[in-house]
Amino acid sequence: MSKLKLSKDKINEARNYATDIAMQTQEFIDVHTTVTVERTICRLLGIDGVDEVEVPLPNIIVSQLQDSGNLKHGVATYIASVIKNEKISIDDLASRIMSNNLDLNEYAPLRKDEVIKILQPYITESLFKIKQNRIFRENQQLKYGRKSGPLLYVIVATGNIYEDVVQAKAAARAGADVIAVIRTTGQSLLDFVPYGPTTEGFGGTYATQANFKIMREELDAVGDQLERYIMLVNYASGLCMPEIAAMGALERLDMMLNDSLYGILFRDINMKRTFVDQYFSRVINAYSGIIINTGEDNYLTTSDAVTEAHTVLASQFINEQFAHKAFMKEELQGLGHAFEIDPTVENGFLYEYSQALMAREIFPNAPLKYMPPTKHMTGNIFKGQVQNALFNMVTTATNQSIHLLGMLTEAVHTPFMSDRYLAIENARYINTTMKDFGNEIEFKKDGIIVNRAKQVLDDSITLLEEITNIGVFESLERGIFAGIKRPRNSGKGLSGVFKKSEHYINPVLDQMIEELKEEL
Amino acid sequence: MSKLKLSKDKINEARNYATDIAMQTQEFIDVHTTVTVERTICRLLGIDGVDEVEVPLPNIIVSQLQDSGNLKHGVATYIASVIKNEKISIDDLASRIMSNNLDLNEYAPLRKDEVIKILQPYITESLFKIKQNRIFRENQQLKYGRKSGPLLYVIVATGNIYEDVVQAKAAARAGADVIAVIRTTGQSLLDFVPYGPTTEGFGGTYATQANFKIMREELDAVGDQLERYIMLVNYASGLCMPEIAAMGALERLDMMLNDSLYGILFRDINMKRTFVDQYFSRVINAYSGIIINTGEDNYLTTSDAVTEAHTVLASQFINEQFAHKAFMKEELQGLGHAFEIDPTVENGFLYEYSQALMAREIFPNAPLKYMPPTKHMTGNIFKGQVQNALFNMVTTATNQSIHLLGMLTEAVHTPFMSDRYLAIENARYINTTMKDFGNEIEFKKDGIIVNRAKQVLDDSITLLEEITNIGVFESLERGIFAGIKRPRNSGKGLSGVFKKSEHYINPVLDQMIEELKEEL
Amino acid sequence: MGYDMSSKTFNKELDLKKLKPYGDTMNDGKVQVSFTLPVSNDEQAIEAAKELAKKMGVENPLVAESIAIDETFTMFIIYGNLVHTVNYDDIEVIALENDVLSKYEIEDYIDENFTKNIVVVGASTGTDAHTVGIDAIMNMKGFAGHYGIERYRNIDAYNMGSSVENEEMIKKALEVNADVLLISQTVTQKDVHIKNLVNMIELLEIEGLRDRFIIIVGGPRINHELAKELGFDAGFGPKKYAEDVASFFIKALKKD
Amino acid sequence: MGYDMSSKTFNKELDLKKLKPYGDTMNDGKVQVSFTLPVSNDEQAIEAAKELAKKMGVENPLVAESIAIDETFTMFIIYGNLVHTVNYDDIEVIALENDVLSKYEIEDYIDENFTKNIVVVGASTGTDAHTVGIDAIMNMKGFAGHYGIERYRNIDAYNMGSSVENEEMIKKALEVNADVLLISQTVTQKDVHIKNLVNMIELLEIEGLRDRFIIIVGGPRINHELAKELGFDAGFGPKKYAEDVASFFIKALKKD
Ligand code: B12
Ligand code: B12
Ligand SMILES: Cc1ncc(COP(=O)(O)O)c(C=O)c1O
Ligand SMILES: Cc1ncc(COP(=O)(O)O)c(C=O)c1O
Repeated sequence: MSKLKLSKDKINEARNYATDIAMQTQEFIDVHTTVTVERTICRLLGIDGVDEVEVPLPNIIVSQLQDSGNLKHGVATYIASVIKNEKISIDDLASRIMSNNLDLNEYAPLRKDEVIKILQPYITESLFKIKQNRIFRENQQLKYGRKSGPLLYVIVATGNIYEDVVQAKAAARAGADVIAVIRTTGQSLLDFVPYGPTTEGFGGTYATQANFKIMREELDAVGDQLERYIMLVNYASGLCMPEIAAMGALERLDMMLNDSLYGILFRDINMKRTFVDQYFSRVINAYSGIIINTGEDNYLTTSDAVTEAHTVLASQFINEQFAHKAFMKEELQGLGHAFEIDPTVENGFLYEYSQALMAREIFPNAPLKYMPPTKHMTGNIFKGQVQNALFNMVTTATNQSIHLLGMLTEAVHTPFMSDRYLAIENARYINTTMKDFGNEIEFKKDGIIVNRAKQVLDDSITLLEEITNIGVFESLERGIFAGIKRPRNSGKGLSGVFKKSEHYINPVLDQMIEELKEEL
Repeated sequence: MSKLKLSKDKINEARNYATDIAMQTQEFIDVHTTVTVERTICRLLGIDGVDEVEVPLPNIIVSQLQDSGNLKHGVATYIASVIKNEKISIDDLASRIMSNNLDLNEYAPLRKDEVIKILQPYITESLFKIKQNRIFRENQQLKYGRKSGPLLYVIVATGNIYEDVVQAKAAARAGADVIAVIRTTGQSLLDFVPYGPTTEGFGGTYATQANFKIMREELDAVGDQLERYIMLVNYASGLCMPEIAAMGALERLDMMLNDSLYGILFRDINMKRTFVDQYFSRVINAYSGIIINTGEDNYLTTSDAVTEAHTVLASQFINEQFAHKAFMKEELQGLGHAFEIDPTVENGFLYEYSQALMAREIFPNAPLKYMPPTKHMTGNIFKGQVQNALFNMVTTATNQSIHLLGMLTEAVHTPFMSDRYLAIENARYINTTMKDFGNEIEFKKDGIIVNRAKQVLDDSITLLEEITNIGVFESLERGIFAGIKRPRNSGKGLSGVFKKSEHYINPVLDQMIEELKEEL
Repeated sequence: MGYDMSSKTFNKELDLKKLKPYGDTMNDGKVQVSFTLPVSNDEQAIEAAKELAKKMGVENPLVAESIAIDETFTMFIIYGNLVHTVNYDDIEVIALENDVLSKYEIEDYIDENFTKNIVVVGASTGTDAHTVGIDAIMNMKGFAGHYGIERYRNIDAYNMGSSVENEEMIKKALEVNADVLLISQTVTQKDVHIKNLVNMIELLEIEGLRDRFIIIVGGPRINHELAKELGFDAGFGPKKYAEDVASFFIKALKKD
Repeated sequence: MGYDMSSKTFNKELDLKKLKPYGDTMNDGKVQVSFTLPVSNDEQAIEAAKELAKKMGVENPLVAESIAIDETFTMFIIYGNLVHTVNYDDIEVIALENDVLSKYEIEDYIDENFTKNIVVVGASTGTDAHTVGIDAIMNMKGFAGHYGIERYRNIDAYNMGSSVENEEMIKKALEVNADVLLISQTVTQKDVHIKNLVNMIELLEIEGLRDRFIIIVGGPRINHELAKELGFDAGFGPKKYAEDVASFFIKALKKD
């Protein structure tokens, strides 16, 4: 029953527009591939490692094909061809690449069924590993039980994976359910994934498979101590979306930030590139049972949270359909939004409450990701505690799923261990003392809260209709989200996008989809 | 309309018991007087000042009669007799007392009508002054407008009246509406009122008429600057209730802590003494348009706020009837309660909300005084900010009238200027961002909040019935409030209670009552 | 301000001889400071605040916020790196070694080791009117989910309440033949608690009664070291409950 | 702890040569400090925290709370009296003298003093991707109730957005014949903003363009003194709006 008395018809109307928008975009996606998509295939076939100058093997392989204009056929067919012709294993192939002894361009593409046959063992191995991870996660969650209220989510960001571990374990012991390792500034613009354990990052720690593994093991250990399954998060969005998604799948991450719109708007990544990348990355996330986190919250750091609230909702509708296209269940769609209204706005709290509850009602099965105040946080840490408290209240009362904890020092520095502790304490206190508050209350008919939700929904429909008419590409060019305009042929990574040839095949994607379809 | 769906019949039932209880007590009050009641009469006839060893003249006069066993006739008749026989003014009388040249016992009591006639000019002068103060206050409030939401109330407690002024003005500029000057520890147990401006107190500043005047003038000045009327508070409760009430009336205080039950339970003042004192003090407060603040909040610092909530409500009912007996309008009955539930209690916030709203609904016209968390405040000032934030939310959402601001340093020290600023900031933020929240929400039928209020009301009825049956005196002996037992013939100040003779007259009280009756 | 991007060149090993505050990296020395200066909120004031922070040993002080709390009063919130260290190994404190049992274990222990019930007298003494602390320890209902010793099957507890004079308490203790005295002190202004506690021990010594009882003091500002210094058998601070003190006194009584 | 009951014997006169923190009495020196130590929460840790506070010059340190934030990490919240003072009169800072006009006054001023519209180019420069600050100053809709300069009748404003290279900005400025450049810098890690700002001035000087524009920088960690040092005409920090900067540049242009 809707507390906000939202019209089902209107919700359906919005959803239909969004479906249309996603479909239009998918038409583009389906006929394109990118360098990182191809590198992901390499990785999921078991190719990993870097050469002496730290260039990852998947990059070397894909560059060969890219340079010669052959990437349009996809990397899979060439790898299969090498294996067939040379009668070697993938590992051998990798060593030859490493010693600069192999040019894939010299091998003729194969027929699709042949490619599949040859690569099947490698694919099976990877996918088996991923499925094992998924089962392990599910078993742990069964064993320790799933938490009912919002999951307490905190970040660590020391730049050093080993120091991150210290922080993460302290946070878990203090009550955190989810640990996100913030990525070093700029990584999202790297067109490769760094390798190995790292100890020097800028405002965050490099996302590498080794770092994922280190943190995963430590969180499993502390989780067993605490008899809770501690979730691990990292970032897919950026120029390597599907590669990082694959790494997350292999190392049993539990959530990944995954949003092409974020990359386009806030990192100036080319939209064609990242739409294509996002699709594969979401299929991988879906296949691995990893919850995605979308980035609508960021809009409100640039635009006004009162007047632009409907853009968040519209984007959530679109992201939902993008996720559906990637065969992702609602239970994995961590749509983002945020508590970012200026504290001096009269009744601002009511608008926040309304927006959060609206998201909850419109996406009842989605593990909504709710972000704390950041833009209006100041160096006044004492006031910051209160801003975070109000945010925590809305979170618990509207039953958000993923509760990103606000730090009293948001405007000062990356969290100290004590800042994180105080944030967890703040949230736990409110979750306890207000446990059933959300269930207890109802809203005045035609009151501020009810009307606000209605208005935001109406506005989002108008916007979605417009986007449907002009398409996502055009919409982004016009600056519809967060007031940021992005031309379709500018931005980072455009040169890594290719139209697929008719021989193109991505056997990993195909198999994942096949299995996912069965599940749905 | 009751959001809590409280039964009107039950509320009436409770109120009827309380009326009965107050009536029983009033029977005792009406036939007794006390040393401070008589000293108050002196003060309101214009007798002030201290002798060379700092003993106030009213004390000297009353002691003369007390020592000789004549106090039962009241001081008024003796003063009138002196004036008549010596043909001197009150001022002359005062100087003769000062120079130890007068024994009131030597003058025979007069007939009541004669007493009134002789003292009328003096009474008129005092009451005129008090009425002028009341009119001035009303005019200022008309001029600057009355605030609609809760009044922000903070304390100052430096011990030095001049430093208090600095703090008070800073608080007013930061947004405080009400300033309470905390009294030095132990003053409530002094059986006299100190004299003159003071600069050394213990944990507070002496309540003296001079200090009242100094603060009043400064607050008027800053109020004119800010175009707000800044209210001033001090404490009547204690061994000098009516005297301090009279001083407050003369110096235009706007609120006074006034509660005999507080004195009995938390200061071990004898119940007979303070019931009698309270009555006169409340008549004076009523006459001066001063809002009283009762002390039910204190119960929860000793008893558990979850299990003993009904004792607060029961006491509020009794205090309401005590106030009515003193001809006090509801608009002046600042009944007290508090936010004191342990932060670790699941759904504690819901109980707080319920209790606060219940008080609001049961006493719709009373300027309820709502106290912040104190007992569960710790040295963790960051958590303290959150505790205070939740308290502020309940305050604004349930529209409490007098909003005592919680200090993040409650468990650490008397407020620094900065602590007070942060408290005001906290409250203002919440009052703005949640402005209409209380109006917006309704409660689930038979939910936790609704049921809690019903339960507390039911329990308070049971308690009030018991008190009605055994009487207030017996109830206090049994430890019904805050678990504290007080025998009726122990405690401070009992020796200052006297049964009135048939000649007894208190012409000031009589005239105030006469005028108050006309008003009602 | 912001995500910490400076490379961390200091030694990141924990060295207890040079213990330093910890922000997010060992030995980073991070501290937070706040204070108010009686001047207006402007550039000069901010500079003055930084100067003061430096005098405190805070390097690279960052004034995260300066707030005008009145026309000529400004509050500062500052972060920075402390240069000072402390030699942790050199710090000696007298801490109470106390193996805390549960209520049931305590009752069993009494059954096994004593032939009669343990008699305990408690009070908030001197002018102190705070009773919640002593009640927490003694009352039937207890506190924060810990039953008070009144509920212990084989302990006889007498709670005298607030503002109890030392003499009065001793009288009562003799009267009921107490084994243990529990004293609570909350008000610490002007060290009134110290005076009061010293007086209690003196009184007992004068009358030759010091060794007759286990004498324990507790309260929000009490710790074991202080208690021992003043001549008590033990001292208990915040977050201590009936089990803690009972575990201590049953074993202390046994030793006697 | 608690209501302050100590009699205050220190000098209570404000002496700017010996400026001290203020709690509730002039010169009481009250400060609040918090930090974490990488040790377990016990008596020894509390003592260590007090020692450190004393080294900071905090007398009578009171550990209001010690919190176990992990097994071997403890956070302390401390109050006490600072012994240090600072000579306020000796502190010199370069502050901007700016008589702030309203939007309408600024428009009138331009009408009266200039024959053409004022041309302003703004950007968040270097690698900085934060635009909210420069938007607050420039955008039509403004910020916190203050319209941005785009809305000013006789100002032509060009907002280039984020991550704008210095060269690019200069090019644009010449292209539109700008009078004023507005630069925003938010990211200050590793002093990246300093490097970037210095580079801008160097570029302008090399091309002999420094005096052609009024050049202003703003951002959360910018102040006027820093801006002047780096060779800018003015610097604006938090809580500054379009009026502030426009009031400044119209007068600066007039003087030219
Ligand atoms: C919103 C935001 C973002 C958004 C920015 C969106 C956008 N288009 O601007 C996003 C999410 C993209 C983002 C990204 C990053 N951010 Co950011 N972000 C913030 C946040 C939350 C708010 C900033 C803000 O908008 N303030 C509101 C505006 C109005 O204030 P203002 O900029 O101070 O502007 C006022 C004045 O300064 C002045 N002013 C400003 N400019 C100018 C110019 C002139 C000429 C004049 C006259 C005046 C003037 O007037 C304005 C109005 O009064 C802050 C945290 C915080 N609460 O401060 C972090 C913060 C600024 N970000 C930070 C960081 C580190 C990052 C990242 C590096 C994170 C990462 N690891 O990847 C990236 C940066 C990428 C890059 N290369 O720049 C740090 C900065 C640390 C530092 N000082 O170096 C902060 C403090 C967060 C933190 N706790 O660490 N961020
Ligand atoms: C409730 C309260 C009151 C109530 C007391 C009611 C009552 N019957 O107890 C009332 C309103 C009457 C009151 C009055 C005053 N109070 Co008072 N009060 C408080 C308050 C809010 C809570 C104290 C409390 O109950 N804590 C809960 C209990 C469970 O904690 P606890 O006492 O620490 O007990 C635990 C441990 O310490 C230990 N323990 C305690 N005793 C013992 C004994 C033994 C043997 C053992 C083993 C353990 C043990 O076990 C307990 C459970 O873990 C505090 C502020 C705060 N939040 O701390 C101020 C506070 C204690 N009061 C204070 C003051 C100053 C006063 C007054 C002087 C105010 C005035 N100006 O008049 C008067 C004192 C009158 C007097 N002569 O004592 C100051 C004390 C300052 C100081 N350190 O000297 C405080 C800190 C408030 C402040 N911010 O200034 N107060
Ligand atoms: C969806 C999404 N992806 C990624 C990021 C972080 O990306 P980057 O590493 O580029 O800062 C964010 C940050 O807010 C995000 O919301
Ligand atoms: C009703 C009432 N009167 C008086 C006081 C203060 O009295 P004293 O000065 O005795 O501390 C209080 C304090 O809480 C109170 O609630």
